[in-house]
This record gives sequence, C-alpha cells and structure tokens, in this order.
Amino acid sequence: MTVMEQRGAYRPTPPPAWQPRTDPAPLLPDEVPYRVLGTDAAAEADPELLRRLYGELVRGRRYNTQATALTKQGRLAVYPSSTGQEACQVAAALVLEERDWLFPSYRDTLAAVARGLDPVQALGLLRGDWHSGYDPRERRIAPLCTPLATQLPHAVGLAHAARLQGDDVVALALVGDGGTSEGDFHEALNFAAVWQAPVVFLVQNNGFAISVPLAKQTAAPSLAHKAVGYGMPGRLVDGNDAVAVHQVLGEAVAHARAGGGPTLVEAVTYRMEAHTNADDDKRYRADSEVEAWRAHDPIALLEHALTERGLLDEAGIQAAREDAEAMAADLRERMNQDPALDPMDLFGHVYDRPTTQLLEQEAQLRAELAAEERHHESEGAPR
Amino acid sequence: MTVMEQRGAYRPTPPPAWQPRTDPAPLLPDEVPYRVLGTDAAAEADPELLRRLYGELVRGRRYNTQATALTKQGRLAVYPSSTGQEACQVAAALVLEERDWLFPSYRDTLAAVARGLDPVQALGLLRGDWHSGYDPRERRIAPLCTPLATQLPHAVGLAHAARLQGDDVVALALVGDGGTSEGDFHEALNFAAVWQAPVVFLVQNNGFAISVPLAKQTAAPSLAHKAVGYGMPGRLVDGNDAVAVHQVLGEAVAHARAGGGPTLVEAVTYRMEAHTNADDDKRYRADSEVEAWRAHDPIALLEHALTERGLLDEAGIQAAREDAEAMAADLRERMNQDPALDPMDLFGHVYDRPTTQLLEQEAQLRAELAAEERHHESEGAPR
Amino acid sequence: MTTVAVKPATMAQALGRALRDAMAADPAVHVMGEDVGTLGGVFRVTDGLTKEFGEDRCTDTPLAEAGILGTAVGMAMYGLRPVVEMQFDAFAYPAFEQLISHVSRMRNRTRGAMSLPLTIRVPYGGGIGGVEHHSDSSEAYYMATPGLHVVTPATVADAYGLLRAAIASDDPVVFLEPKRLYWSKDSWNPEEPTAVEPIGRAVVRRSGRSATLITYGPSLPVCLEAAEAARAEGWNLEVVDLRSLVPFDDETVTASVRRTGRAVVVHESGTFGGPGGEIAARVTERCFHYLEAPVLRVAGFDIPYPPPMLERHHLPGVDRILDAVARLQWEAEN
Amino acid sequence: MTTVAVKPATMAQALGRALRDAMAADPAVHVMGEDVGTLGGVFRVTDGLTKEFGEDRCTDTPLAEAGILGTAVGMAMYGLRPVVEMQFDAFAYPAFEQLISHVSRMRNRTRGAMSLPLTIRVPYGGGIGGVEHHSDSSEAYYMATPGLHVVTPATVADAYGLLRAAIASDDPVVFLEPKRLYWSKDSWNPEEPTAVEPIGRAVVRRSGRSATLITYGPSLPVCLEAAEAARAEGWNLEVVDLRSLVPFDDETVTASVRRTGRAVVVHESGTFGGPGGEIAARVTERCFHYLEAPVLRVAGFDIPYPPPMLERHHLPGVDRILDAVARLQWEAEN
Ligand SMILES: Cc1ncc(C[n+]2csc(CCOP(=O)(O)OP(=O)(O)O)c2C)c(N)n1
Ligand SMILES: Cc1ncc(C[n+]2csc(CCOP(=O)(O)OP(=O)(O)O)c2C)c(N)n1
Ligand SMILES: [Mg+2]
Ligand SMILES: [Mg+2]
Repeated sequence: MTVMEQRGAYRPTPPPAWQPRTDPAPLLPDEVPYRVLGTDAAAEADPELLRRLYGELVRGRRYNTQATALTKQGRLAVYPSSTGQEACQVAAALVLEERDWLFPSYRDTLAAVARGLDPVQALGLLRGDWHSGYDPRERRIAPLCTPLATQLPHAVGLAHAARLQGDDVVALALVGDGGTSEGDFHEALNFAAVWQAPVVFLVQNNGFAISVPLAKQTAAPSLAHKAVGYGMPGRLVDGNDAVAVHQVLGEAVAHARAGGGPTLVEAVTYRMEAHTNADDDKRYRADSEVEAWRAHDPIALLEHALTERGLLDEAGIQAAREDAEAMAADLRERMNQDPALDPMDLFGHVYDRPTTQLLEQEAQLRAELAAEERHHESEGAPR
Repeated sequence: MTVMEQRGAYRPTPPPAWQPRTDPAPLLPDEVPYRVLGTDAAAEADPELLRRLYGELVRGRRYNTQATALTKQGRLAVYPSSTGQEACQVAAALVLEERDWLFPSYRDTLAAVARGLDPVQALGLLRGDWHSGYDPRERRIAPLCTPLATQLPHAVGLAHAARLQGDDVVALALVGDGGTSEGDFHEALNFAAVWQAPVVFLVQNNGFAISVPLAKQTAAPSLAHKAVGYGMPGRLVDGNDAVAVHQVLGEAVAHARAGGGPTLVEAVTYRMEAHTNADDDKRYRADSEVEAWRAHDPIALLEHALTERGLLDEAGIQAAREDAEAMAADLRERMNQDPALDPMDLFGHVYDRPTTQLLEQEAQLRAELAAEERHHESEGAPR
Repeated sequence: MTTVAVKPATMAQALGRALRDAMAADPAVHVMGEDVGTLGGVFRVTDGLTKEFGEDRCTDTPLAEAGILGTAVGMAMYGLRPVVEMQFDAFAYPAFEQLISHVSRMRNRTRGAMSLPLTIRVPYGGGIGGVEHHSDSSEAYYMATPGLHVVTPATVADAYGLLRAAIASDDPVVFLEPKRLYWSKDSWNPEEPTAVEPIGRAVVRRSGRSATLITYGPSLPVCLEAAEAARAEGWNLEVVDLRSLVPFDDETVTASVRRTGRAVVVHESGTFGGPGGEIAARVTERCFHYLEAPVLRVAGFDIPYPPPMLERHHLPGVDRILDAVARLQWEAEN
Repeated sequence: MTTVAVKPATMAQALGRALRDAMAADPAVHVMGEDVGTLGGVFRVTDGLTKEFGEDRCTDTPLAEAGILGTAVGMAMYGLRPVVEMQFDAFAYPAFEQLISHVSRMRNRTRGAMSLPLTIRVPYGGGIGGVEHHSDSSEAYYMATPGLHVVTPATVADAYGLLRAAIASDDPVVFLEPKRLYWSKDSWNPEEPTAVEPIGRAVVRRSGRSATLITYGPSLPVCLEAAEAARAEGWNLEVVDLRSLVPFDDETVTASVRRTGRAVVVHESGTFGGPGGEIAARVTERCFHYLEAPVLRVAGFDIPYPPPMLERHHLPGVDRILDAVARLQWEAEN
C-alpha cells in the first residue's frame, strides 16, 4: 500500500505526545523584587521576628567588620565580607529548623554563624588551619564551598536522600549571581525539579562576581526567571529587606517540606565591600554606585521600620550593639590565639585507613620534624 | 552620628540596581507547538519549498533505512537512526546559507548529508575508519559530536568569532532533549545570550534519551521555556512538520544574522526506532506509543499537504522514491568497499609535528607491521 | 527463577549480582545513573534492579554526569551508599570537578568527620569496536587524585568480590570495569556465596621465574596468553594482577620482581603519564639491585584512542609483550 | 609611559607583556576568562589589555570554565587564537571534559584538517598561603592527555619566551604558571626584545657531576638552593629545568643523567601517579646501565593540598631534596 492509497484515511493530528506538563505562569517571578519594609505590610510583621532579625543583623555586621580586621592582623588568610548582604545571610539561617541543612558558599560564614556555628570554627577555612573548621553533621551545615555552585547538587542529593528516608528535612543552598553561570547550577536545579527534592536555592545577587558585573554574567530578565526552565517557582525578593527575605524563604521552605518541591529565590542585594580584603574594587566600580546602596542598607531599613513602629529605641539599639561588641571581642580574643596544629593530620584523613604509601610519608615527615627539633635544641634556640 | 540621629533623613528606597533588563513576555514560547501543515497556513506555503523539503525527506528516510541495513551487514559499527526526525534534520540543513555552520550531534548525520556532505564521509565515524569522516571546513559542518551538548559552546564561540570578524555567519547547533540536562547546554546558552552571538539552538525533543523518557529528564513546562532564563526567545514547534520547522528556524537564523542574538527552538518529534541498532526499545516503551506517532509521520504529513494542493501526484512520489533509491544504491555500493586505512595515521595528527615519543611508537608499529608482512609471506598466505 | 543457575556467569552478570546482593543486604545502597533503571544499563549490568528494589533504589537520572555524581555526594552525606554508573569512560569527564574537588576530599576536608561511601562504576577500555569516546582508559586521572580508591577486576569472581568490597568501603571507590571482559566467563558460580575481596591486594595469577608481567583489568588475559606463548621462547613468566591501583600492593609486586629480576608493565592506557610510569618507578625504587634490566612498559600509544578499524594496532597484544620481554637484556645474564 | 622600563620585571609582568606583544602582533589573538578585563586578572597578568585592545580582544566572560574553554574552541575553529585564563588550578576542573574530549583531540579527530591554536593559562601550585582549592598542582592530568602540550616556565625570561611560543603554536598548550613565582624577578629586561623560546627543550640551569635534579616550574628555585647547600656535603649537583613536560626533552635529561649517574625528580605535585613516575621511568629506561642508584622522587605527599598553615610541611624543600640525594647509594661508589 503506497502512501497515496492510505491517504483517504490520513488526517494530520497534533504531535501525540504534546502536553505542557505544568502551567508556566505561577512559576514566573514578580516584576519587581518583593519587599515588606517600606511598604504597608511592614506594619503587620511579627514584632518578635523583627527584633530577632535586627539583633542578628547588627551582630552580623559586626562579625563582618571584625573578620576583615583579622585579615589585617594576619589572623585570617583571607576574608570575603558579606557586609551589605546580612539580611540574606541571617534570614537564610533563621528560616531553617534544626533538622534542616544549610549549604553555604565561601562567602557565607555569617549564615553559618547565625545558624549557631561557633564563629571561630566558621572561620577555620579562612584562617587556614584546616579546610573545614567544623563537623558538618553537628549543626547540619555543609562545609563552606569554594568551587562555585558545586555544592548545589550536594544539597539536592541530601534533600532527596532525606525524603527517601521519610525525614521531613529541607536543604537550603546558597549561591552567588556569578555561580548561576556554572553548569553545576543548571544540573542541580534540574535534578531538584525532576526529583521534586525539598531544596531551596537562594541566589544572592550582589551585582558582582569579583569584578564582573551582572550584565556580563547574564542577559536574563532576572535570575529568578531561570526557574521556569526547570519547572520550579522563581521568586524575586529585595535582598536587603530581612523581613521579605525571611518570608519568601520561609514560604519556599514550607512548600518544600510539604512535598511541593524546590524553589529558586533571587535576592537582589549588593556587595558593599571589595570581593575580599585582597581585592581592589576601585578598579571596576564607581564609589557613587556603592554610595547609592548605602541608603538601602539592610540594618538601616530594619531599624527604621522598628523605630517607626515603636519597637526599638536608643537603648535597644545600644543593647544590640553591645551584644555585637561582646561577640566581636570574644571572636578577636580567640582568633588571636594560635590554633593547635598537628602536621600528622595531613595523613590521617585521606582514607579511612592510611595506605602504606601514606604511612611511609608520615614517617618521613615525623623524622624530619624530629630532626628539626633536635637542630633547634642543639642550637639552643627556643622553638 | 548614630543611625538614630540620621533617621530623619532616611527614607527606604527600592534596591538601587533593580531594573528588569528585558521584557520576559516575548521570550516565552507558544502554548502548543507551532504548526503549518494541517492548518490554514499550509495553503500559503511556497510550493517550491514544499517540493524541495519533500524530496529531501524521502531521501532522508531512505538514507536512514539504508544506514541501519549497513549495520546488519557489518559495514557500520553502529547507527543511531533519525527515522521520524527527518523534518528536523532536513529543515536544519536547508535553512542555512553556505557560509553558515552546522554543529550536529552524533544522531545528525542526515542533517549533514542534507547540507551536501557526501553520505560516505558523513558515516565515517560510525563506520569506524576515522573519527571525523570529513574536513569540517569544507562544508562548514563541525565534526559529529558524541559527548552530548559539548559542541554547543563551540557553536557559540564560532558564531561569536565570525561576528567579531565582521562576517555575517550564523551557527546552528543541534542537541537532543537529554542533552539539555548537561551543564554545557546551560553554559553555551548563557554565553550566547550575553555575547548576543548569532547562534540558533535546535533541541530535537524526540521523547527519549536512550531509554529515559522526557518526564525523567525535566519538569519544565517545555524545553523552550528554558530560553527566558538566558534572556533569549524560546520557540516551540512541531518537529514533524518540516514546513513549520523550516519557518521557525528560518526566522531564528534571520534574527541572529541581523544581530538579534540567539534563539532556542524546541522541536517536538519522536524517535521512531530504537536508540541505535544495538538498542532494544521494547524494554522501555510500548508499541502503542510508537504507533500513535506513525499517524504523525513527517513524510506523510507533507505528502498529504502537497497532494491536497495538487502539487504532488503518484508520479511525483514515484520520482522522489527513485531518486532516494539511487542515492541508497550508491551509498550501499560505496560502503561495501573497504575504506583505505593507514595505521600510520594514528601518529600523524596528534600534534602538528609528532613528538619523539610518537616517532618511536610509529617506528615500533611500522616494524611490527613489517614483521607481520614477512610472516604472512613466509607462510605463503595471502594477506 | 531461583532454581536454575546460569553457570558459568559472565562478568556483567557477576557485577549485577554484586549490586543486587549489596542492595538486599543494606537498604542504604542506591544505584543511579543514565539508563540504569528500566533499561538495565547499556551493558545490562543493572538489569532487574529497579524491578526488584523500586525506582527509588535504582534510579534513571537526568543526563548530566556532574549532577549524578554531585547529587550522589549529597546522598552519601546523608548516610546513603550510592553506587553511580558512568555510562562510558569518556562520559565521566564532565563529573571530574565533583570527583576531584569533592568526592576525593570530603573526608580530609572534614578531618574525618564526614566520609563518602560512594562507588563510581566506570566501564573502561577498548577492544569492543566502540566509536570515538567509547574506549578511553582514564585510570591515570583517577590514580593522580588522592582520596580515591581505584579498583579494577580482571576475573568474574573478582568482579563480584571487589564490587561488594567497593560498596562496603567507607571511602569513595572508582570501580573500573573492563568493557571487553563484560562477556567473559570463568568458573565463578553465582549460586555459591563468593568471598568479598579486600581492596588493595594484588594477586599472582601465574607463577614464573624469568620475568614478571605486571598488569590489571583488560590486559590480564592478554598477559596470560603472552606468558603461555613465551614458553616457546624458554621464558617462564610470572603474571601479577594488580586488581587495585590505589592502594597499590607494593608487597606482592616487589616480592615478585625481586624473585624474577625483570619486569614489564602492561596496560591499555597511554604510555606517557600513564599508570605504567608510576609502577615502573616504584618497582625500580624498591628493587633496583635486583633488576637485570629496566622495567619496561607495554601500553597504549600516546594518541587519542583510535577508531574501531585501527584499534588492534593500538592495543598491547601478545607480540608486543613478547618483544618487550625479549628486550629485558637476557644476554647480560649469560 | 614608554620611556622608563620597570627593570627588572616580575614574572607576572613578563607574562602580561607576552600577551600584549602577541596581541599587537596578531589580531587573531584573543584573551578571555574570569576577571581578565576590567580588573586585569586576580594576579594582574592581563592588566591593561582591555584598555589597549578593547573588550572584544580581552573579554570578561561569564563564570563558567567549561563555557570559557568550549567557546574558545569554537573561536579557534574560526581561525582565532584564544588565550584562555583559568583563574586557579582547581577551577580548571569543570573544563576537563572540553579539554580532554575536544581541545586535545580536534586535530586528530579531523586527520589534521582542523587544529586548535589555543593557549590555556593555568596559575598552579602552592606556597602562597591560598585556602582550599587555590594551590593544586594538576600537571599529571594534563600530561596524561595526548594532544596537549604542557609547558611551565620557571624564570621570568621563560615566562615571556614560552608564552609567546605557546600562543604561536598551532596546537593547544596548557601553560602552567607557578603562582609563587609570579612576583619573582630575574635579569629579564622588558625593554629588550626577548627570544621566543621553542617548546620542548629542557635546559641545564646548573652544571654538576654528582647527581642530576630534574625539576620544573615552582621547584626550580628550591632545587637551585638545594644544589648550593649540597656543596657543603661535597655534592656538585646538576639542575635540569624541564620547561616543557609535553613534549618531553629526553635528550637533555638523558645526557645529564648519563653524565652524573644519579638523579632525583623534584616537583610539588603529588608523588603517586604524578609526573615524577613518568620521568623516573623513562630516565631509567634510557639510562639503566649508567645509574648508580634508582631515580628517586621528592614530591608532594599523596594528600589533598594542605591548608595554608601546614603547607610548608608538604612542599618539597631543600632538606627533603638533600635527604633524597643522600639516599643515592653513595657508599656503593666508594
Ligand atoms: C568554579 C570556580 N571558578 C572560579 C572561582 C574563583 N572565584 C571565587 S569568587 C568568584 C566570584 C563569585 O561571584 P558570585 O558567584 O557572584 O559570588 P560572590 O563572590 O558575589 O558572593 C570567583 C570567580 C571559584 N571559586 N570557583
Ligand atoms: C556526555 C555524555 N553522556 C552520556 C552519553 C551516552 N549517550 C549517548 S546518546 C545518549 C542519549 C541522548 O539523548 P538525547 O540527548 O535526547 O539525544 P537522542 O539520542 O534522543 O538524539 C546517551 C546518554 C554521551 N554520548 N555523552
Ligand atoms: Mg556576586
Ligand atoms: Mg532524545
């Protein structure tokens, strides 16, 4: 039978498989970043939450300035400050339950501290005594991740594993605007959506990847617009509005916990300081741009809202500052002590049991250190 | 001055940097795949184009069946058939100018052939005599790419380079639905959009990545919805409607050539045969699903439209078939000849000039072959 | 279906059986990768696992190797024991960042607080007529990455025993499966319980006193054949199957070479910068005064893996091994 | 600005100058990477290039290493000569798929029809107090990948001369820049035209007859220092700077070791599966009867690169080199 002969019976039909699987409309972000502070909604925000956020922001800012100061004193190898991004850092920490997991990037020590991690442990990587200053399982904080976006698939896998085990654990993963360009960002979001894993991705869009501005990073209407391409909701929020970030993340976490799957949240914020203490931001941005953001400082925004509602007075501000000072003093003091170092740690954790190769190398180093010791002793020099 | 003192002057402002850079609406795809055949628009399509597409589709189908037959005769190592996808393959080839570049994936030998590449050269990789059977520059067809999605950044870079040189060259890159999950897909689309490179991405969504159905690959409303996340238009088209694919790709190519930047096109089609001759698709899909697609065969669709408009009769169909048979006979005959092989090719193209290491290895193989030769001669056995 | 055993089993079947037994023994074991579920893998190694254990235990993932390995890292962080399949050697490359920067380093990064019990199955090597990117031998990359175990079976029994050990290991194991031995059979009987083989022990597959062939994976059968052929030349070759590249069993290898005084390392992987350099160097360090000749290498050429029609010229074969043995300065002895 | 030359220049400056001269000489040369434009690179190597040549010639890319290298491949396919910067060694890993499957193979894949004149600059190695992922020595991966040239300067003059040669090469070159030598200076004068150094030639940096130290990149200064210190022990050490790992200059190395009869390979990269294995193996193959002792290796331990506070224990230093020299079986001689 030729096709000509079949033709009588033939009627073109639409492609059989075609059916849009989800309605894209609810996945698209708002046109402008969602805000609470400075809007009518600020009047309704929970006073307790506002106060708590405020205290943490003030501590957070102080933590940032203290850590930067420690680099100048040679107590940290390097510090990437999150000054200006405290609202994101703090809200990300506060929105989680104890059983949840946080997946910070290298800039997010403050989020880890706000989640309850000892600040000295949080700074271990940047001090340079060990890669992860803490046991991730203790507070359910993954190691600070330096290779950008590479911890996002970990968050997805962990959240998926928890769900498979019947645990209602949510993972919150942090990434920068620059990090969204990496393939791992894409793969993580796709796996999360396909698996409907309980994970929330928070992009802190602080305008820069070191020196590279957002416009050279993406041509998208917003980073939150990437969500629809994975079939998950995208949310856009003012990243300097701690209450708005807390609310949007809170909704995303609740959605994930209830089995609704992942959400991508873009928080629009600004990196107020240079990339790290070693960077010179004058080479790539104008002071005026930085200045423009000062008027939108996350602490000032919240302080204004609190005082306007009569929830904060000069004494309250003072108390918050003192609390922050005490934290800073303690941090300073403890960071000024040399960490206890054991060179033998180099060999002990490569494998469960060191290979003979590693045992030989350990013995070699041990002998060298003993020889060094003897040498110092024979020279009578104090070590 | 404390923040309290500043407060009078302070007014919350929106985040200074916020401005959506592109309007997302025009970047979103239609709700259902665009079609021409079977709609009123079919009556207006250019008869010349319809006839040309038809001839190529018939040839293309025959090429696919012939190539599969060659695997059974041991003349090809493997063949991934594009039966059912001929409309995409042919339209992709026909839509380009001579100076443009095509970046095929491993399944797209037909697109290369339709662009004018000698079918024997196109099958070089799959025959197994060399990796690329052809010089990419001759017809401006990049080597068939096996690692999925990895040729997409090449297409972007080439298109970008051409534009930088002032050449109005467009690159068209092909990828499968499975390939969209790879990080390279993401990075390529992002670079293309940021650079506004003249490149068109055609996703042939044939429903499967080997055995994995689309639903396990993505949760997106459609693959074309990924485009907005990069800030480029996403288009959805019926991939079995050669006229629609040709039109949508043509617009995208023209847009790119005019400096409008990249487009992502998703063509909804179906892989009518197993992944390759070595695959057994009964393990993962029902015959009924395949059957459902038979009624939507790209050739039947076009044949119907042509005959309805009186542009094709039984003689025309016969002529197309004979043309295809002649092509197949020629292909068969030429593929039945053993390719000329030179083992020394192994060493000649690793570097511009072989290293001494390679020269030593070449000498070794040469000596071995000579010894083999002598051995055969001494045994009197014909080689 | 449990009554009649297919006997003897192929290596692919033994690997499948090891996965099945590991999954049955420990609910934390999860298998994941491209096409491992419904299809049972392109080499059918995972055949039947989804049916027996469900889609959550044996999962068809999206097509993204970094994503597969990266999510497996997260799953391992939560206490699972993922077994990841990379479909072919060359398709593991997109996952190298995850492998080098995370898989191999998590234990060390956390000073031992968090280990990653993760097995990465990689079908590797050539000789199956595969087109470009389907025949790479990438073990040099894995060997150069501290924190990974690198294991490769050459027999059906080892395929079972070593894979069980890999899955049981609290450290990440790159488990290299020699593609061209998938259909090989030996006396392994799937109905009899098979020992889990400890990782890190080489084994002498053939005793001899003339010289030692040091090899692993796909090249073991070739070496055994060469050793038989060598008898005609008066050489009685010893053949050591490394089985584990990391940890490296210096003891077994060194003992053999000290006995024989001569050694050839044989593998498919390229020569320059390949495993043989390391092996030759460390054998020489340990056996210098026992050696009658330098340790030679018979390995793939330093070229991208050739197309199917030319691969026979590339693969180390019996003749090339015997040629190398002949160059072990026998005259010096007489 | 053209009147007074900063003299002597640092290695970072010489590299920048090489880029500038190459861009001026050939409009096909394009520089691209993260922060290479406005900022001038995190090590300031590309400082001023965007200003002089425009954003299209020196481009800040999106943050995606596979994308950077992958688009550079496409640019090279169209006739450009891209010079790609990977910001740090460990951040080149996401680009490994592109590197292994495409960059290294395009010429071979197309039987020579299409080469990729592409330079990949990778700041590598430790000793700068960098936190995790900022101090890897990944040369073993590159060496094991046929189709790549692997080059690394140890002097300021070579930084200039070899980078010019890399950019001029019609083949892809992985150009490894020793981070801790970025600020080193020697007598190189940026005002005098400097020869483009051919790739593939090792050089004897110090003559001696007792033993040969074979090294490259960041370890060259350490070896020279060790050689000076060795005089006190009565050893007169020869120091060979490889400069190019691929192609490997067997001639120079072999000649030296045949002269001295003893050799130690020194590098920062891990020992197991590292470059030293290949080097020791090939030296032994070629010099067996000249050797008084096995070729030893002084290299990084087989561990992930340590945190800043412990890196001094890991890095091969003068004492460790002298210890190895002492183990070269001197008694045997007497
Ligand atoms: C994979 C990878 N590539 C490059 C780098 C080097 N690097 C460190 S921070 C940074 C910029 C990050 O920008 P963004 O993601 O926006 O985060 P932010 O620094 O703004 O918090 C770069 C390129 C890295 N850490 N990882
Ligand atoms: C990076 C990579 N991973 C895995 C494979 C193995 N593989 C070959 S084809 C295929 C499925 C491809 O599916 P899709 O992208 O939808 O293209 P199609 O085969 O349908 O044309 C897979 C997984 C590969 N070629 N490359
Ligand atoms: Mg940023
Ligand atoms: Mg498909």
